[in-house]
Amino acid sequence: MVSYIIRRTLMAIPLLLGITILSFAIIKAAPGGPVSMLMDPSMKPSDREKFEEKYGLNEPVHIQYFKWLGNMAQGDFGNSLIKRGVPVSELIMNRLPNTLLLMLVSTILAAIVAIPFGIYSAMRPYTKIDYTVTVGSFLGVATPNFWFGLMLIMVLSVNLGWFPTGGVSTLNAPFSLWDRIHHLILPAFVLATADMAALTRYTRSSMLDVLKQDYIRTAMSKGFMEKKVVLKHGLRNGMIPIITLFGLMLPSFIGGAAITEKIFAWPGIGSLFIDSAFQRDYPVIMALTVVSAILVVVGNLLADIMYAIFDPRIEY
Amino acid sequence: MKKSAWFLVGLMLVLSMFLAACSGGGETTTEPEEPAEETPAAEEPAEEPASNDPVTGGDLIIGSTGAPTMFNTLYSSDASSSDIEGMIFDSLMGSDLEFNPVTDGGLAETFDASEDGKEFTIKIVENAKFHDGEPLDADDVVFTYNIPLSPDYDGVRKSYFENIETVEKVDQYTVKFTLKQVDAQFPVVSLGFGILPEHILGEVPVADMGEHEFNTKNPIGSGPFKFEEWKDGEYVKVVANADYWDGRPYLDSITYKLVPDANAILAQLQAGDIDYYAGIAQPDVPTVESFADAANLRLESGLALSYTFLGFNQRIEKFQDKNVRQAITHAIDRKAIVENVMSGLGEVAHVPESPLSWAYNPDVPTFEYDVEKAKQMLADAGWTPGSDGILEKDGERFSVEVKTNQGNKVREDIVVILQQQLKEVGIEIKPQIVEFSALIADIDPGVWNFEGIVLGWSLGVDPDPSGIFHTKEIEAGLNFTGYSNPALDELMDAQLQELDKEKRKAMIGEIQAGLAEDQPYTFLYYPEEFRAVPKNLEGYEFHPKNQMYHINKWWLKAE
Amino acid sequence: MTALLELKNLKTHFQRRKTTIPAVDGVDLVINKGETVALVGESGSGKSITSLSIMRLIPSPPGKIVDGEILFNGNDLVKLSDNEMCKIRGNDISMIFQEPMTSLNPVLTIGEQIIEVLMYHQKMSKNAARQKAVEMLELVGFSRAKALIDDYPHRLSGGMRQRVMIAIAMSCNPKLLIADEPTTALDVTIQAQILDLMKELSKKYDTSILLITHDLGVVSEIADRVVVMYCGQVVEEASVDDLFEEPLHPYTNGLMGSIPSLDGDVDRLYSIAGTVPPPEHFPVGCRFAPRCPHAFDRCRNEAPALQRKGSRSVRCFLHDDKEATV
Amino acid sequence: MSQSNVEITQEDLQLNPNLKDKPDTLTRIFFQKFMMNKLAVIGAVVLFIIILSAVFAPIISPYSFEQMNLIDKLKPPSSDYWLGTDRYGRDIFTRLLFGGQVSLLVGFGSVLGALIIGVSVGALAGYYGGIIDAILMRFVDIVISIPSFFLLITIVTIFDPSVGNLILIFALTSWTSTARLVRGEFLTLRSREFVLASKTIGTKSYKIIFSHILPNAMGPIIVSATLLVGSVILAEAALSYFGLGISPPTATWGNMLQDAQNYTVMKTAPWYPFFPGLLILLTVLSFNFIGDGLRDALDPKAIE
Amino acid sequence: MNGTTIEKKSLLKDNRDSDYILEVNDLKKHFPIKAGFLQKTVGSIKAVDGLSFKVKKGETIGLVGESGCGKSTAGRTLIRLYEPTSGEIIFKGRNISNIGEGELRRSVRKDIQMVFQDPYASLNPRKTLKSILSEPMITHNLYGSKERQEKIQDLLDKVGFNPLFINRYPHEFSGGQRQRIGIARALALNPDMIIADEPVSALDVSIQAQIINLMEDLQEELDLTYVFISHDLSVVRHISDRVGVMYLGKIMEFASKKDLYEEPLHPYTQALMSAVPVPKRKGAQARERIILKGDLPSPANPPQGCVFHTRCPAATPMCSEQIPSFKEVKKDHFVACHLY
Repeated sequence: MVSYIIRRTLMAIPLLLGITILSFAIIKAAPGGPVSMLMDPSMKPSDREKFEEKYGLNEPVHIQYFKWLGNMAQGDFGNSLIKRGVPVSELIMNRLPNTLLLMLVSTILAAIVAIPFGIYSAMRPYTKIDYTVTVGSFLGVATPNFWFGLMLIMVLSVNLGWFPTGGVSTLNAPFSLWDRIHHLILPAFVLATADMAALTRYTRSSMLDVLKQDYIRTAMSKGFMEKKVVLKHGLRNGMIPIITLFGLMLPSFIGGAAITEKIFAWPGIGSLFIDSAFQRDYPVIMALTVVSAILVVVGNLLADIMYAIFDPRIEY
Repeated sequence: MKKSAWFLVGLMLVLSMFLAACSGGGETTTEPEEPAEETPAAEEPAEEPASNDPVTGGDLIIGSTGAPTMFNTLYSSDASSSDIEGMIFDSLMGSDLEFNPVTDGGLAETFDASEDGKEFTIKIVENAKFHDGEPLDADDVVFTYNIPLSPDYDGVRKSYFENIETVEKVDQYTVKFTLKQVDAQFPVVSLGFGILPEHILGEVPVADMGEHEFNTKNPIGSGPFKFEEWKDGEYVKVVANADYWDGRPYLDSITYKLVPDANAILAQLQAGDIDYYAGIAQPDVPTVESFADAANLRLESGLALSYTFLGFNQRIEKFQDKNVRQAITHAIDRKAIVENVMSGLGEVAHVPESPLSWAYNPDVPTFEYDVEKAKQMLADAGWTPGSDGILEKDGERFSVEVKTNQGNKVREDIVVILQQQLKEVGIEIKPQIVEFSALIADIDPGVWNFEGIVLGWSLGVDPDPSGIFHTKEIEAGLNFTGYSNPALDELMDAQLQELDKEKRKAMIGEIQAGLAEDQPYTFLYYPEEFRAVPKNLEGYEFHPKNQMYHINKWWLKAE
Repeated sequence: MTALLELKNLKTHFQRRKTTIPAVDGVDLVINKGETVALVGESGSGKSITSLSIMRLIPSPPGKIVDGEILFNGNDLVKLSDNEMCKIRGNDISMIFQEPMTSLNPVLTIGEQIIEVLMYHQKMSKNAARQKAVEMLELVGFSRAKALIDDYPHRLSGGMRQRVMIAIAMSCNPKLLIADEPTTALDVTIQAQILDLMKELSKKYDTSILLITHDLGVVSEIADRVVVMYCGQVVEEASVDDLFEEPLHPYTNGLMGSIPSLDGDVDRLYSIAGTVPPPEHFPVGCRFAPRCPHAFDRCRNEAPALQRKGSRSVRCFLHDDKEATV
Repeated sequence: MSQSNVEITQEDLQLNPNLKDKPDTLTRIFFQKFMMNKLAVIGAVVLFIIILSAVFAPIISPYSFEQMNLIDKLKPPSSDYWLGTDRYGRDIFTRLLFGGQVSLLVGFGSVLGALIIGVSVGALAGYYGGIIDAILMRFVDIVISIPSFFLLITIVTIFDPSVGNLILIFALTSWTSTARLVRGEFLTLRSREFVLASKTIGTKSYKIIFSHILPNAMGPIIVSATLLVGSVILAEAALSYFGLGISPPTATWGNMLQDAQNYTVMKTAPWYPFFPGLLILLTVLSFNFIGDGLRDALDPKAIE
Repeated sequence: MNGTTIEKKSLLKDNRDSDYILEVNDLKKHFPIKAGFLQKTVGSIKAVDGLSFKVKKGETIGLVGESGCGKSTAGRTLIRLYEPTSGEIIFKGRNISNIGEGELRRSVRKDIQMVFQDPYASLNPRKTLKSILSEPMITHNLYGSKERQEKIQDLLDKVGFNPLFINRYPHEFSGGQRQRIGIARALALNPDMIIADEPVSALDVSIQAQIINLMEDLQEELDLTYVFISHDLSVVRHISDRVGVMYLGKIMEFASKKDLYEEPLHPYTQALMSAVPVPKRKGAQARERIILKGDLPSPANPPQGCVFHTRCPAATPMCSEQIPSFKEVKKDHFVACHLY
């Protein structure tokens, strides 16, 4: 297993290279630059050049890339061009936990709701309950996040005062676990709606497949009640593709959360990316791309490992 | 009154532009702006004590859609940073509500200009201390001003110091600035920067100063508030400096809260999670008014020191004709725009200067809304309606792509309304909403990739218009429309050398009239700005350029 | 001989859209204690549905037992509640299936899959069940049962898995083992092993077997009695010797003629014309009539009943007493 | 067909009774299965109405989509303005119809583009396998690994967000799942016996790809395309939230919703955000339902 | 290193006459096992590992063996659906084992056809019978459209299928009917030889007989040569003239039907035969069973020496060391076993 993980990690290197090359090219092709974002309009062209020179922005793109790559290989993502002097790694590390927390909670939330519904739907396909679950889950997909988020804030936070309007914790208040949870609920819920839907559908179809399998019939023939058969024999098999889905969802976390993070003033890396993209803060954009690519790789790897754990047929 | 970072707000470009703009906010902080100049009249502003005795205590949460970048006035260039820098740092000079540079807001105790206008001697207060307890003296001032003079300086503010020949220490509390040439703008433009502690940064090479962690981790100034914490993406917190030389500020702390979504910020305002917010978009004013009472807020308002315009790229042949430009202005119902886009909260503009300015000239040629006249003028210029109703001349359709920056709802709305209005006279407008960086790149010198553009200028306190309309600014400056009028160029050069305020006012008035006649832009309107403040906030004064004006005098009345 | 299981006029119908499909249409069947009965028929004859009906494992909807009785030790299984039926399944009646590769749960160890039955039906402790599971595995021929018990099914070949299935099925000493095509998916050499094992075990535990197969070779190896099904009905029933000696029903006859022999040569195989009709198109009269070389008018219009002929029965007008006298 | 001389004999009928029926064509089977899924049918009907009204927008709509009436700003639904007016006093109903044209065009156009790229890449990789497969799939991995939303934003800033560019951008960012899907289908289908049979006949590769494999892979492709249309419409709305969608005054549901996404509007004129939101919801919902229905109806197992 | 190779001469010695339509010499098909990012080959599955036999024109060669013995791979390699790893396939005097795809299409594809096992999978579900049957002719540009029409009718007639149904889709027919269509398609190009890969094993017994009879009739009528691959010893016995028994990619025994079935020499053949359950009449003497232990070893890692020695009841130490040669122990009766 260890050697498999090492091998997979090595295999990810060309992938990462490809991703960074492509991203670098795209980012550099975008018009504007940090200079135009940062600079005072009264600045002279010579002053701009000085800035660009300092950060190597006037060099040919491929040189810039290799320099960046060289630094990155040594674990140095450089400093932000906008928040000058702040290491990119620090910016990301400040926010990554927030995003991961939000993601984790929303995913768990989604799973807690979706998996039982999905299973139930699969046990009673084409019944009223199944249809209700189906409609409900698709509603989750079809509602634009930004609209839903603001509606919840307006109704639940502003009008009813049940939840805080945003942020990770109450300002100027001592740390309290409940306070953190209280702040998490709404954004996690908004984020979970779409995942919930996808997860319900996947669980349903996966379980539908599994419930048709011979070993389910075998288990039934042993005399177990349907519920036990579904939960003991069906679920573990049905979960295998779902686990893969979790792994694949991991990278979408950063991007998917951007809107929610913005609306709920949640300081995560999604909003950091959006800001950086608009500000052309190249080192931050690139670092986040690398982070997300690594998340992709890690996600796939995790999925595979989980797969191996859940499915004894897979061995590495 | 403490801070002079206020005029820096005006000087800021862009970063905050997107962020604030994205909020659908107004334009106060969202536009490129021009340097300003003012005579160094040291006028004592009236500082009336409030009728009730101020009480100490209370925390204020200020909302912002923009996030700060760093806290060092020599390097940062966005409004949010500036807001916070103003609380942490002291500058030499302050400002009053009429935009006069005054010693009162700053460390300067006296301010003396030499006869030839090239030397300034400033005596600073003797009891100023940095937050770490070290005294602030002339050495710190000299140190601070020598940073941008260094050839290693790579910050964004270099041009503000180019005219300084030397900065010298006269005695422990006196410094002397010597200029290369006479510059009416100097006290305004150059004396508003925060004084940095030499004992901390003295050993740091200037080349490394921009990235030094002092700027982001541990800024130490001498201002009324001490930096406490910056949580990226969440808030910046400052607490009262009990040892402040001008007396402890009344508020215990100020939390500058970052809420990137403008709608969310209104929700937070209503829910009471934010006490103070200055970026209310004009269309949202009635909404905020409606819940202000319940949320314990009141609205402070005043004209903003800015204007919004429709600019024409005068490298394009049809825009080189003054009559065409005037006709376009005739065809635009600016009142309707103010009424509908701004909820009526603004004034129609005719010149590139705010009515708030002492140099504002109300007596200029105006081009009122008159469709028929516009049609006539266009016809006179050779433009005749084509088969689809769009004007044509020599086979060219009168079709203009009008760009504006994405994220600013008001400007997007303006473009849409312009399209509708100009259709009346047979001009086709193709709106194009461009992401901000890309738009800035489009107006970069040498690029000039636009036909028409809707933007706003946030004005400096000095009324000098040459930064935007002088011919010499075409090549590398801010005159991106390529407007050129040699007669006005001369006037613009001359007024900068004129130290007599009245004479200068007359000259600038003449320039304004000329610009109004030439219509290099269609000047659209001056917006009115609204700020939501706690109902019980006392000591607040509306300063168009500085939302944190006199923040050390703010206090919360017990209810 | 006492009947262990008796099917009386069992009808299991399926509902597909608006049509009713009589997959099992009035089957009578008796299995005595200790007896091995083979249920033979081609695909679509309803033999598997019959076995699933006995287990009450018909997917419902769309399937439903609409009529008849399934008497097991005198109790009608059709009338039992789901709960009561659960106590019988895997305990008194157990079943093995055609596809050993897919019949075992891939994510559970072999041991777990045996142990769970023992713990559930026999209320054994985990340790005792494990002990018993090892014994069962040894019984079905695994020498390394102790190691194997913690292994997963995918490590085993098809033949070995079928042995595991048998171990599971036999672990509660069932009175009846239903084996649905247990060797069809296996190679001949493996099939021989499995058949031997089944014979041995049924003898040892006095377990009755209902063997479902389409392979007459297998039938002659193992069965005591044979029931031939066609189109959801029993067409012939006889002891294995009688049947191979003299098949009465033309279908049985045709089936036997269709199989190429391993010993002797025939120039040309006998073949039954046409195909098995799908249930929605069962003919009015004798369901085999359209394919039957001996069919006459009555066959096409009237459905024959299953008639006893001494120790055997047959559903054919050729052997109808009335007809014979004509 | 000229087999008038051939008839179904009585014997044929007796031996093969299923031939009696009028045969179920594939299309009929498909329809029957599809009709069984009630949600899918509802989705199809709703979508049909939406598409029709978008197509005939100029005929149906009472106003022109850019016609402003600044006096009638944010009016609630009335007989003059069936669904009320927006911030410029434009008729929301009219704009929804025209916005539908653009939103649907973007949806369908992008998906068509994504299909063309995805099917080509997937087919090549799946059919030829080996090194071609390895290279193409690594490329797909790369594109997938770049967070798509960031990719969108970055590309949108390079190109201007016009309808055409937006279609291009969505196509360029959403073909990867199709490519993977098609590759998977091709991998299975290329070793299916009917493909082998075709090879033994000597059929050329391109013909095998287009005439044998692709039609059989169409089911999953159509299903995924259907679902993709919905997600593109949503993505356009999300881009609009960042102000990167199609610029006004061209209406799309996305930019209408974004325009209405304003504290003031949501408080004072809640019908404005409601209607574009509802249409996005209905459309995406319909596409999902239809996709679900198609998944069942096009399942090849249903045919065999 | 391989017995079959050594004894090739003996197999080929009798006559290189023209009445052999197909000669297979030491044919191997190894599937690489690939792993890793660069898809490096880390091993191989020796699905077919040294196959040699000859087929006379008009005869039927049976290939029997249990699953995994490589018989289907052998069939597909013969017709070049798989590229042979090594060895020769001489068809009508010409080595077709390594000619290019274009050449193959022009000159060989028409002459060798294949019938597949699964009548459900071997017909494209989205094509009508007509287009399924006309595809071969269109591909090879045979006949005009009218003749094609007639030819299709003729084909259907040959396989006992009512031509009225040519516009219907495969799913409307039963397995037996589809297999007839599969045969008709194989006949469309008037091939000399048909490789039938388990053509009846997916069919019901009664249908199986129909198809076997049909194939025999067609062979007679059209002078076809069959390579008939099956796991069913009885069926192979019925239809074949000569039979090869395969085990782990190799032929263990090859002889005429009579010799092989009446006097099997190889222990594997003997065991195989004895394992088949046979419907027997009352009183028929019970045959003696040889029950083989264990399972088929993995073809990726076949046993040393004789590949069968792990399960062979008669194995000697030598068997695990030396590969037995494939020798003619009686006239036209070849065996690979150290016992002989």
